[in-house]
Amino acid sequence: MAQNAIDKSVDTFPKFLLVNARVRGDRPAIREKDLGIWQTWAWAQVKEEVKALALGLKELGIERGDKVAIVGSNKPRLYWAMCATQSIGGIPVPVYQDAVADEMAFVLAHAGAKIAIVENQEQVDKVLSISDRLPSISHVIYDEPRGLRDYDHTRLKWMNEVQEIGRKAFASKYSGDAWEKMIAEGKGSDIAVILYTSGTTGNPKGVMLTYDSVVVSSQNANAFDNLTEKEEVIAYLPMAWVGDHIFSYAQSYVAGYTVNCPESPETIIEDRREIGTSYAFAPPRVYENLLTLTMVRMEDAGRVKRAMFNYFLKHARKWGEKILNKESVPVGARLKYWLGEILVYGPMKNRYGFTNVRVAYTAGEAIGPEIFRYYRSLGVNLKQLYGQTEAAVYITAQPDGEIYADTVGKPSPDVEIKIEPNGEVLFRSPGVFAGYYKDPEKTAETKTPDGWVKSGDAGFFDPKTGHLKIIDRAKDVGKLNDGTLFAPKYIENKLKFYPNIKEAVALGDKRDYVTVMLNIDLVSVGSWAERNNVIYGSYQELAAHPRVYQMLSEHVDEVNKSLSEEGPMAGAQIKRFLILHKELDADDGELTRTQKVRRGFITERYGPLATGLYEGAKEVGITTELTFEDGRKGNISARVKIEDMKPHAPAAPMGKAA
Amino acid sequence: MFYREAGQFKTTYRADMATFPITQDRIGIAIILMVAFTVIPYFGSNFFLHAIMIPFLIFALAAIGLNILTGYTGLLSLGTGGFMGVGAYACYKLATIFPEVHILIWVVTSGFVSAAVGIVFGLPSLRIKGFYLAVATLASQFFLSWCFIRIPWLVNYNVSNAIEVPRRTLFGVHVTGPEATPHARYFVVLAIVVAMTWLASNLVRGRIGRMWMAVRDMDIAAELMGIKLLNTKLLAFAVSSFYCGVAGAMLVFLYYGSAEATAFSINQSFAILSMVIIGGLGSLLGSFLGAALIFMLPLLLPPFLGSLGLSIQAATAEHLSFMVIGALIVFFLIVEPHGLARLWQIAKQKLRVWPYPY
Amino acid sequence: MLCVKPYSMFCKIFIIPFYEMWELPDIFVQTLWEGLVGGTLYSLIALGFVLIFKASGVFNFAQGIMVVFAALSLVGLHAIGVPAILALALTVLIMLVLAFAIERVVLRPLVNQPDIILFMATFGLTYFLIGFGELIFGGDPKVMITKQLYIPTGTLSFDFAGGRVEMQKLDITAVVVASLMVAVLAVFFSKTRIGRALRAVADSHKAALSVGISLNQIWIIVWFAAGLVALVTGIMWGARSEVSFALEIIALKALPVLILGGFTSIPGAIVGGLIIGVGEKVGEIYWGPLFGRGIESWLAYMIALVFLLFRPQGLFGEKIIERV
Amino acid sequence: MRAPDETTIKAGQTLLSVEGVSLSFGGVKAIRNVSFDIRKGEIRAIIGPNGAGKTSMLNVINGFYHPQEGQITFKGIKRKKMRPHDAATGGIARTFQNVALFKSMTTLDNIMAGRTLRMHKSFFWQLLRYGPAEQEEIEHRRKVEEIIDFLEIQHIRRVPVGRLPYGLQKRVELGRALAMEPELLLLDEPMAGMNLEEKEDMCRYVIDVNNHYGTTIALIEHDMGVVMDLANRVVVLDYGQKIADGTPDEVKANKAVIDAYLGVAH
Repeated sequence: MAQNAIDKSVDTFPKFLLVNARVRGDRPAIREKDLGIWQTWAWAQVKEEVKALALGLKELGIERGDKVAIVGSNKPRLYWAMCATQSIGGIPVPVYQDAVADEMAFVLAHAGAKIAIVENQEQVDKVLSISDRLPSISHVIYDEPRGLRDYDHTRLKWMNEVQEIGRKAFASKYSGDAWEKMIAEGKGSDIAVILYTSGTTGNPKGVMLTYDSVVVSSQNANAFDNLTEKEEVIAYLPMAWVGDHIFSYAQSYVAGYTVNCPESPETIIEDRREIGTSYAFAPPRVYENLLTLTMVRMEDAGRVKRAMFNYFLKHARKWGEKILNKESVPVGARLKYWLGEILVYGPMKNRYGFTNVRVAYTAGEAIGPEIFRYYRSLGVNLKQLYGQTEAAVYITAQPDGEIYADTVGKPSPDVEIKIEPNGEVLFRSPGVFAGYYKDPEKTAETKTPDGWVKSGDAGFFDPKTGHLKIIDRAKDVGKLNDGTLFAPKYIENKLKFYPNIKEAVALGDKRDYVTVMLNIDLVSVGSWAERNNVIYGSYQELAAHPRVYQMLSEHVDEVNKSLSEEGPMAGAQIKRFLILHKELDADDGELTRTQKVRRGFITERYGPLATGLYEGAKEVGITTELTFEDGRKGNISARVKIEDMKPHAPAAPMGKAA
Repeated sequence: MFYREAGQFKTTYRADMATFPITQDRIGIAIILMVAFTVIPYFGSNFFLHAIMIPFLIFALAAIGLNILTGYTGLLSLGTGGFMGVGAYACYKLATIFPEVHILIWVVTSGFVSAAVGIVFGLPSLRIKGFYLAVATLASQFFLSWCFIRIPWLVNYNVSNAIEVPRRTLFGVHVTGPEATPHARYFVVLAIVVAMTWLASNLVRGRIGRMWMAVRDMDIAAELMGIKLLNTKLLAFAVSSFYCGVAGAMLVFLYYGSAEATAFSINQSFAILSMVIIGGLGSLLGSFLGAALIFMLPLLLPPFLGSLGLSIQAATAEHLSFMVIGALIVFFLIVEPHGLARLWQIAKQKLRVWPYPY
Repeated sequence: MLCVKPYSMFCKIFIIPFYEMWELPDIFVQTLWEGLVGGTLYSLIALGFVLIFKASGVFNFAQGIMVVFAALSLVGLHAIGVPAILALALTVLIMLVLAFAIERVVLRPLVNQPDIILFMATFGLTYFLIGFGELIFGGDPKVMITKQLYIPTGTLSFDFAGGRVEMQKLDITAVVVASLMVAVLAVFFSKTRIGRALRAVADSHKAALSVGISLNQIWIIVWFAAGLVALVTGIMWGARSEVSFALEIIALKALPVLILGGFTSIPGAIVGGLIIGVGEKVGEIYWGPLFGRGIESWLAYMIALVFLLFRPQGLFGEKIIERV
Repeated sequence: MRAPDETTIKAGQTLLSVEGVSLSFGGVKAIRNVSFDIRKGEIRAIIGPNGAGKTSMLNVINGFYHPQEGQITFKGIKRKKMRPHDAATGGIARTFQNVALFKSMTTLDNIMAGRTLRMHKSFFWQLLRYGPAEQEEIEHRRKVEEIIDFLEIQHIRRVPVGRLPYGLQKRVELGRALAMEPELLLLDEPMAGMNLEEKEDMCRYVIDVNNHYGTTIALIEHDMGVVMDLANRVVVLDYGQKIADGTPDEVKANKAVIDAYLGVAH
C-alpha cells in the first residue's frame, strides 16, 4: 500500500500508467488466455502499447474531448484503447458488446463517437450495418482481423496498423516525451469516461464520471480492503458496466494489480481456477450459477461422497462463518472444520478458483442468504456492497468481520447517506457523477444542487447493525388495493433463492392480491427431470410439465410461509402463479443488459397472462414474438397454466402501510 | 482432492508442455525418487534389494522397451526375450574382448547391438501386419535362442555354456561379479533405469512419439501425412530392442551373475508381454506397475495364502500365480484394456475434480 | 563348425546335400516320410487356429496349451482308473465345457473389441491353463495311453532302393486320422447348415445372425471343434513322444504353417503344414550338421518369413485392398 | 523437401491436373479415362452419385492408389503416379470420408502430428528434449494453437479425439490437414453426417481457409446446395467417367448431370 500513499499529482489513469511503468515496470499488468497459454504484458510493455495506440488515434484525428466508442468482450487491447484514448484527452465510451444494432446505434449516435474500436468481425458488421445513422464515425478499428481481409478498408483499420501509424508518427514528428506531455495536460476534473446505464425504462443514459471521482473511489476501495499490486482479478463482466470499469481498470491502474482476460466465455470457470483470483467481484447470478452447478454435479456423485459432502457442509454452516469472522470456536469444531477443509471446502474452493481469494464481492442485486452463507461457510470472504454507476460504484460496503446476509453494509469512506421519508436512499460523495451526458434535466432530477444523488432505491438503516438494508427500487415499492405494502423485488428475490427458479416477476401494485410469473432454471430443473425421467423436448415443454408446476408450487408456498412471518409483508403473499412459456431474454428487451427484469415491459408484453392471473382463468393462450441471436425474429405460442395458492395465516397482525 | 490447481497457470508453452505440469505431480515424483535413492537402500535388507528391487527395476526397463514397440507403435512382439539375450551376450563378448573399457559402458552400449538386430527383424514389419508380424517376431525369438545355445563363441567356449560375469568395480566398489554387494548393484541399476525412463518419456512426448502413435492409430492417415511408415516402425524396433538389450545385459551382469540361454527363452518374452498388458499399453508408468505386479505376485502369493491359513508348497504357489496372472490379464482386458496405468489415470482424475464426480 | 573355409562352405551348402539325397534315396525317402508325419501334426494344430480365426477372427494363442490340456486330461482320467474309452468321452466333454467357459468368461465380455485385445485374452488364457493344468496334473511328463486306445504300434518296414525304409504304424495312423479329420471338417463346413453359418461369420457377423444362429453359439461350436482337433493332436503327438508342457511350445511351431497357409484357409493349413514338416526335416538332416544341429527350432520360421515377404497374405489367403 | 525443378504456381494457374487417368481393382473399373484440372486458389468440387469413383480420384491424387493409365501433373511436374510421401511433401493434405484421426491422441497431439513433416530436430535432440527439440516443439505448438483458435476448438484441446462427437472430429481432422500448411487441400465429404448448424460452420471454415490461408481446395460433397455455394468450379463423375465440368450454374444446367445426379436427388 505504501507506494499508493495518495499522491494528488497523479490524478488520471494515463498518469497512473506512467507511475506503474516506472515503479513496477516488470510486474504483470494484464494477461489474456490466448493460444493456449496466459500471454502476459508487464506495465512497461503496456505503456509502450498504449503509447503507440494513442498516437495512432491522434493521427486518425482524435482531439481533446472527442468520444471513442469501445465495443467488445474483455480483451487487453480494448482496455489499452481506453487508456490510450484518455491519454490524449479523448473520452472512452464502452458499449455492451451484446447490444443489438438499434441499441448500439442510439449510444454511438448520442455520444457522437468519432471512432469505434471493436473486437472482431461480428462487431464490425454491426457497426457498419448502422453506419448510415452514425455520421460522426470517421473510423472503425478492430482487434481481431479474422474474416475481415476482404472488407473495404477505407474507414476500417486493424489495431496493429493504427499502432504502426502511431509509432511512425512518434518517430517522425514527436519529440521524446511528447506523449507524456499530452498526458500531463489531463486534469482530475476532466471527464474520464461515459458509461451508458441501461435504465430499467427508456433509453440508456450516459453517466459522465470525472477522473477525480473514479480515482478517489478506486483509492478508497483499495484502501478499504488493502489491495496491493499482488492481486489477481479476472475480467469477464461487460466492459461497459461500471463494475468492470472500476475493478478491472480503475482499481488495477491505481493499485497496480494484475487483470486476467479469459480465453472464451465458455472457459471462464476453468480460467478463473487456473488464475486463482485473489480479489473477485460478481453479481449474485454468478455465485448462484456456481452453486447450482455444484448441487447438480453432486446429485450425480456416489452416495458415500454425497453424504460426506452434505455432512461437512452442515458442519460448515454451523461453524464456518464464525471461524471466518475469527469468533471463538470450540476446538472440536475447529478440528472437524479443518478435516472438512481437506475433504470438501478446500477442493470446492479449488473448483471455483477461490482458493486464493482474499476478498470477494457480490453486488448489483440482492443475493440469496443461503448462497451468501454457503460461500462464507467454505471460508470465502464474500461481502456485499451497494453501488451505482452514478457513484462510481461505492456507496456502502461490508467491513471485514461485520458481514450480514441481508444488509449491504456501512457507508464507504467519504460517502454520506440520508434516507428520504418515502424510504429513498440519497448519497453524497467525491465519487458522484458529473451529470448525464447531453441531458441536463435528467441530471437535475437525480442530482440536487447541493450534490445529493437520488439512488432510486428504497431502504433503511438496520438499528441493530447500523448497516443499510435495501428493499427495492423506490418507485417499485407499491401498494395493494387494500393498502398493504408491496415490494415486488423483495418477493422475487425470495423466489429466486430457489435454484429451480431462474427469474420471477411479481405483480400486485394497485391490484387486489399478489401474483407472480416464473422462469424455471433449465440447468437444475433439467437435471431434476433427467433424474426423475421426465421427458421434455424444449424449455416450453418442461415449463408446462405438471410435475414441474407441482414442485414450484411447493417453493411458492414456502415463500408465502416466510412472508407470513414478516409482519408488513404478510398481506402480500402470492395468491396465484404461472410459469412463463419462454425464458426472459435481454434480446427481447425483457431483461436489462445486467440481466435485471423489466417488470413494466413484461407486464404489457404478457398482458393476456397478467389479466388471466387476475380474472381467475385456469389457463391462458398467448403468442409471443422473440428474437434469435442472429437478430431474426420469430413467434412462439403456448397455453400457460395458472396455479392457485392458499395463503398462510399471518404470524403477526396485518401491517398496513401508513 | 489433494490436487489444488487453482493458481497454477502457465504463461509459456515450455511450462505448459513440462513433463509434470501439475505441481502436486512434481512433488510426488520427487518424493518417489527420494525414497528410491535414500530410504530403500538405507532400510532395505540385502534380500529386498537383491531379490525384489533389482529384478523389478530391470524387468520394468524391459517392459518399457516392449511398450515402445507394442504399446506406442502398435507392433505386437513376442521376441522380447531374444532381444534381451542379444544385449546380454553382446555385453559379455564386448566386455571380454575389451576388458580395459569399463563394464558399465558395455552394459549400456550392448543396447546398440540388440538395436541393430532389432532393425533386421523389424524389416518384415513393412510388408506384414498384426499377427503375421507377431509370428515374425516369434521367429526372431526362436532363432536367437538357438544362436545362444548353438554358438559357443558367444560364451567364449565355456564348458558351462553359460555367461560368467567378470568382476568389475566402479569407484573402487565392486558392481559386478560375486563380490558386488546388492546395494552397489541396486544403485547402478536404479541410476540406469531412471535415466533411460526419463529419455523414453522425452521421446514419446515429442515428434517421434507422435509418429509412433500415429502409425499405431491409423497408419494410412499417417502415411498420407508424409510419415514414412518403414522408418518409423524400424526406429521403434531399434529403440525398443535397445531398451530390452540393456535390460538383458543388466539382468545377467547385475542380477543373475551368470546366465544360460534359457534366461532369454520365449517364456521370458511372454512374461514381459504380460507385464505390459497388465501395466497398460502405451504407458511408461504402466511398465513399472505391470513389472511390479507380475514379478512380485509369485513372491507375495504364498505369504498371502498363508495369512488365509492355507499353507502351500512353492510349486503349487507358482502354478497358482500362473493362473492368477492369466486371470488378471483377461480381467484387465475386459474391464480396463489400458491396464493399471489407466486405473491410476482415472483415480487421479477423480482426485482432481473432487468432490465432483466428473 | 562355423569356422570352415568359404569355398568348402559353399559346396557344403549347395552341392553335397543334394548329392547325398541322390546317393542314398532310402534315407531321403525316410526323411520325407518323417517330415510328412511331423507335417500332419503341424497341420492339425494349425487347423485348430484356423477354425477359430475363420469363425471369430480370434488368433487363438491358447491352441497349443489346449492340445496339452486335452492330452493331460485324457491321461489323467485314465490314471485315476477311468476306462480308456470312457476317459476319451469324458475328455471330449471337458473340451466342450472348456469351450462354454471360454465363450462365457472371455469372448462374450470382449465382443467387438479389436483383434489384438482378443489375441491377448487368449494369451492370458494360455497362462491360466498352464497354471491350472500343472496344478491338477503336475508338471512332470506322462505317457500317452496308446495301447488302451487301440492305436497300433510297432514298425512297418520295407526295402527300398537297396536300403530300408521304416514306418511307425503310429505315424500311419496319425496320417490317416488327420486326413479323416480334415475330410470331416470339410464336409461339416460345406454341407451342414451350421458349417455354412460359420463360413458366413467369417465374412460378416450380421450374415451369421441372418442364418439364425447367435454369435455365442457359433463361438462355442468352433471352440469345441478346435478342442476336438486339439485332443486328436494331443493323442497323436503324445503317442509319438510323451505328454508334457513342452508340447505347448512345440505348438508354436504351427504358426509358420499359418503364415504359409494363410489364417483363414483350411487347405492352406494342411499344405502349409506338410511343406513346413518336410522342409524342416530335410533341412535338419542335410544342412543341420553345418550349423551344429537344432535348426528345426527356427528353420520353419525362416522359410515362412522369406515366403511372407513375397506373398504377405499367405498361400491361399485373398489379396487385401485397403480403403480409405 | 521440394523437387528442385518445380515451378512456383501463381493464383489462377493450373496447380494440379489429371490426364486420362484410369484405375481398376482386379476387373472392376473405378475410374475411366478422367481428366480435369485444379487451379491455384480455387475451390473445386467433385460430385457424383455413390460409387462414381470420387474418393478413388482423391486417392489417386495423393498417391494412395496408383492408376493403370494416365498421368498427374502437380506444380509442373508430370508423374505416372503420385507417391503418398511425395504428395505430402509436395503440399497435398486431405481429410477422409469417415474420419481417420488418431483416435487415442488428444486434439492437440493430432494437429501437432500434422506438423511432423516440418519438424526436423534429430533423434538425439528428441532424446534430450530440452534445448533445440523443445524449442522446435514450442514454435510448432504456437502454429498449432493458431489453428485451434481458428477452428474454435480451444475447449477440446486436451480431449482424446476418440471421445469427441462426430462433428468436432471432422473439425479436428481439418485442423490436422491445415497443420501441414498444404497448397492443395483435399476434403472428402467434409459435411457428411452433420446437422445443419455444423454444416454451416464447416462451410464457413472451408471458405475462411480458402481466403485466409489462400489454400486451394478440392472437395467431394453430396449436398448440392453446399457445393453450389462453395465451389468455383465443379466436376461431375458418374460410373467412373467425367460427365460434366464447369461453374456450378453450368453444371446445374447440364442435361447429363440432371439425369445422372440431380434427377436421382429429386
